[in-house]
Amino acid sequence: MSAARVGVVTFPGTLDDQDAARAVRLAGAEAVSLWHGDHDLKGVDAVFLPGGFSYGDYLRCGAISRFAPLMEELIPAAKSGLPVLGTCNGFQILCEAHLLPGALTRNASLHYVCRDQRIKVESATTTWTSAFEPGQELVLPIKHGEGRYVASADTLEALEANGQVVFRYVGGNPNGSLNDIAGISNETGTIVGLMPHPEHAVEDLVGAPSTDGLGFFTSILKKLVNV
Amino acid sequence: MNTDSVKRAAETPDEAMPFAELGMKQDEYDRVKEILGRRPTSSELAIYSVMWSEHCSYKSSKVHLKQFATKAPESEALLVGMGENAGVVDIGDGWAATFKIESHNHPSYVEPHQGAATGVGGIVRDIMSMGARPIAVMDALRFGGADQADTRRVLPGVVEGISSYGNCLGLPNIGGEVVFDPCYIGNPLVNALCVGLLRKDQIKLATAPGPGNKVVLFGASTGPDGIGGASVLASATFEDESEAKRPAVQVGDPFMEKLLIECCLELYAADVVVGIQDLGAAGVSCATTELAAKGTGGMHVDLNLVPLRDSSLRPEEILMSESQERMMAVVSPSDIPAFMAICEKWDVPAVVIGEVTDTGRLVMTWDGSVIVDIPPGTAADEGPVYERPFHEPAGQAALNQAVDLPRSEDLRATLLQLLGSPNLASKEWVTSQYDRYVRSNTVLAQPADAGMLRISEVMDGATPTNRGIALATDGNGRYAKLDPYAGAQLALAEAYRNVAVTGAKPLAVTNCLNFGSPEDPEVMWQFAEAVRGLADACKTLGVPVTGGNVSFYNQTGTAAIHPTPVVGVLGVIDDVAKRVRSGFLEPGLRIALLGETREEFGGSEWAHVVHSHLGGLPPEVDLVAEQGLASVMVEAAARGLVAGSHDLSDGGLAIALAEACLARGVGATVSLVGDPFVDLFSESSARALVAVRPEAFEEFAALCASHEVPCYGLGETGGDALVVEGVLAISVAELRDTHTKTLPALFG
Amino acid sequence: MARVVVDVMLKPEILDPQGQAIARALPRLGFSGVSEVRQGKRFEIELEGAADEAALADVRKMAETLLANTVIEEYTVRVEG
Amino acid sequence: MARVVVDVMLKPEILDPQGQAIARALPRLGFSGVSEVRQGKRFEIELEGAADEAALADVRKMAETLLANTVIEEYTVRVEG
Ligand SMILES: Nc1ncnc2c1ncn2[C@@H]1O[C@H](COP(=O)(O)OP(=O)(O)O)[C@@H](O)[C@H]1O
Ligand SMILES: [Mg+2]
Repeated sequence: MSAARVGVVTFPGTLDDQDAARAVRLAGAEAVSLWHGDHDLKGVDAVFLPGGFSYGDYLRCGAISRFAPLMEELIPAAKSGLPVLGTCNGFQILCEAHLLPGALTRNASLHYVCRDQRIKVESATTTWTSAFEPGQELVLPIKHGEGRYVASADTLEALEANGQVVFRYVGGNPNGSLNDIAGISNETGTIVGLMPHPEHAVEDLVGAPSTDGLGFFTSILKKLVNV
Repeated sequence: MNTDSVKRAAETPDEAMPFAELGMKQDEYDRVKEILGRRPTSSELAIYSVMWSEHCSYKSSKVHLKQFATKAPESEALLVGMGENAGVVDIGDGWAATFKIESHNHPSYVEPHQGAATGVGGIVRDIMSMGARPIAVMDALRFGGADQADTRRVLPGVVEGISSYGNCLGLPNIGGEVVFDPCYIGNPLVNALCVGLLRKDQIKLATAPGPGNKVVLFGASTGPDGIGGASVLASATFEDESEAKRPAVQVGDPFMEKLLIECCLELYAADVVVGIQDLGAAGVSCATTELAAKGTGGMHVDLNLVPLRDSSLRPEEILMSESQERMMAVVSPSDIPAFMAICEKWDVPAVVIGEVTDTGRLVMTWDGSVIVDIPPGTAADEGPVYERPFHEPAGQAALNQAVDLPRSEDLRATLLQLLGSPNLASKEWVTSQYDRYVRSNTVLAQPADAGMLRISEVMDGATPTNRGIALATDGNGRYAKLDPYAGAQLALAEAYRNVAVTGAKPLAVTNCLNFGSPEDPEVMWQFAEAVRGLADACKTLGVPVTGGNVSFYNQTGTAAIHPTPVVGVLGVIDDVAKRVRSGFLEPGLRIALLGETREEFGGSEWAHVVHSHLGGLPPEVDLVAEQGLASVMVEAAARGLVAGSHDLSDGGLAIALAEACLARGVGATVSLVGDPFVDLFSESSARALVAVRPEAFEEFAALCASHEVPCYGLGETGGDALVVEGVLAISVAELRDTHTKTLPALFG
Repeated sequence: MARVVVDVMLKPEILDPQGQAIARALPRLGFSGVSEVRQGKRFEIELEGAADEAALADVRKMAETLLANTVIEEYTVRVEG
Repeated sequence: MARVVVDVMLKPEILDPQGQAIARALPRLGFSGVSEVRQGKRFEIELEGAADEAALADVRKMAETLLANTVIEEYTVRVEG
């Protein structure tokens, strides 16, 4: 059986693409580079939208990227079930593209914050979190200036009711997110966005003092193999 | 509008030129006339005035900086030495590292955010221009007193500027310094360091060889940034509709810089670059004269081809503009299509503005007439050289008188007072605004003694290696004020020690020399002494200076800052998995103090915090001891003998112990043999703390003995308090509270 | 050549920490009498042609799809005279 | 109760990377005919009292010292009707 192929998207200003590709490889999958300017998903089995400052995060984080040619392919594919994980800027792009509800706004502290953050797994039923236990705590780095999740009261209620809140911050909310939300999914759990960075927590030697990020990749691999 | 051409200059030999307004002296102007055999055109004057400025020509410092070369130790590692955009050292396995530190002090005072941001941008482009991928940044910062009003304006802006620019480039910030002292109130220091990685055989140089090769300007378009001076030229001589006042502030576009980084790396990989130079201070003037001077010697440029952000710019202004995020490359004509295609892929505008010639002249045209025709070397390399007079400051002897300062009996309170003081308090308020994880190669970062990066995964297709590099910057203005010769050496010793305690072997040095006015003989003495001290110490320690930067005129009126040489040391570790982390990582380890403690309080943090006093002499410099200590640490790391370390510096053993406990919240119990006050707070150099597994202690002690490094068992890690038997006990929680609350309380 | 201005503000129900931080700082700086501050964005758009209905419709679409995120923001478009 | 609006824009000679990035993106998104975009800030200030001369003078001072960085930005103050 050939390895699962996970696409890693690079926009102008994407920063964590190399890290994402490495994490994908460490988990045993093949990382496939996807270029923002191509209308080509290269037949990948899943897509990772990594962090960074695509288009300098000018205007609003993710606002310009979501119009990229690649997104014209990705948006319909994701809507019909292609698994997509967006971290940090990737999460922002998913919200701007309306693949996930709500929006990410300036941190309440008004400062960029880089720290090792505890989060709780609220949903282990999504495509990207099945390797975790519900209620499990993870330590992942966060590094962002605009990570405060906001949505209308109705949307929030629906997210909570449908179990679409996938991660919540514990031990202190770093950005003022509503309901301490660190990550959410779409209704079917195939699209997940979160502010923390699993790709920076996959090796002992570098990055955060944990390897909790590996679970995201083992989750998607398990899913792809079972399909 | 009338343009001052070479033809016109020849016809109007007596026309007065505003050289004085551009900061040029009469004799310098006379030399320009002598070189050209006529008066310069306004564009030529623009070029000479910026190229011969202190900033670009090093005219006051050159005679002293020579010592870095003449006294340089033998080093096989040195691939490119001083004189290029940045030095390059061989780090083994076919890899090379390039690194340099540079100041952006004055702009950061005027507009803290943009000043600091463009400081990072500038140093990153220097590293790129060597052919390297930038892989990390560091920032050494000095501000006025922490409670002074202007510090509250400057510091948050500077940190935000570094944060927004560096984070957006995807470069981890792996270390730096934040120091407060009222002497910096009108003159904050923002020194930015960048390190890059490249294959040893892929070094790029700033040179324009090969007649017929094209000169390409790429990156951002040129606007009226930082050309306050040039408007004098554009308006003074030639009638004209006096231009709007030009901004002195340059605004950075980190997104464009990120695109430039990726674009340059792809250009290098495609091998379509013959020579390359970044545009920093003096912009197009500097890039063209330097490239031409180091190449075949001639270049022809059509200034009308420079893409402008503001179409009203005059040629003089284009020549002096300091618009950011621009590079200049020399490209063979047959490679131009490939070059342009790569630029287009990355959305980086690129334009051919000229070509290399063999005339030995740099010729520029504007609207068809020749406005510049000079031998480029005269602007780039043959600037004025001053032997500025210097003498010891009048009050130096009195300053060096030791004063007996009263010592409190309550050492617990003294420790907490120091630990919570702005210079020793946790810098997390600053460092948490910097991305230290991006690219996932950060092995050590703040608050480690040195930053460390693995290199094998930096670039695709990299040769597998376990190697890593470590970097630290240090400087102590108080020490240097008391004795600039020793102060510079202590800065080097500390950075060297910080690198060594992580297990990396110190290899090479960069430095940023921040001083007052060179026209003040007392400041010039401080400068001369500092350079002499640093060069001597580099020779003894066997680490060459590979590059650096001088920043003069850091003064307000006649009050200069403390002389502040900031020294960066780069080290190499053969196996990053064997790096030694900072502090006490687990209970049950034996704690040892390496090195000798003397009664040394001149310039100490204790005297500063408790008595606001500066006097006496700084700690003794013992480079042989530093070398022994480094050898022990490097070998111990390679043999896996130590389970944690921490160097001793500001605040002495007391602060080192407290910080070691705070690393992981593991307490310690130690006992002292000498006078507790001296043992705890003296700042003797060449010392470090180590934590050793009990079973390895004997072997470690033997290693110390073999290098003649004193090793004193102090006690053991464990518990939830720092206990100095018979002297003090402080819970880790209280230490943490004291350590972490100071900066947030000051800056919000 | 005409200039169109697009103002983008957070919807009233969305927390505006920047505006709040300013409002909190004001009394400390000696300014009283301000009950609320909200911070938004202002875009100045220079058109190559005239600001006729077609151009304005274009700008409105630009505001709707790009300049504002209508999940959290609202916008106004006007010609600057 | 009155609302005063403070518009803060970068001075014309200062580089506006955000505005440029937006302008560069527009053609790709199918918008043509825009020659330049500049992005600035808009502050809506709710006063407790009327927007009389004294209050406006206060707001101007606020703009000068806090809302705008006059090294690189300029501002205008107006009462919104
Ligand atoms: N303090 C110093 N120590 C060693 N080299 C220095 C020092 N200051 C400047 N240099 C060297 O002088 C050269 C010119 O410096 P600089 O003008 O800063 O470089 P650039 O042209 O890249 O801006 C560089 O090679 C730099 O490394
Ligand atoms: Mg340079």
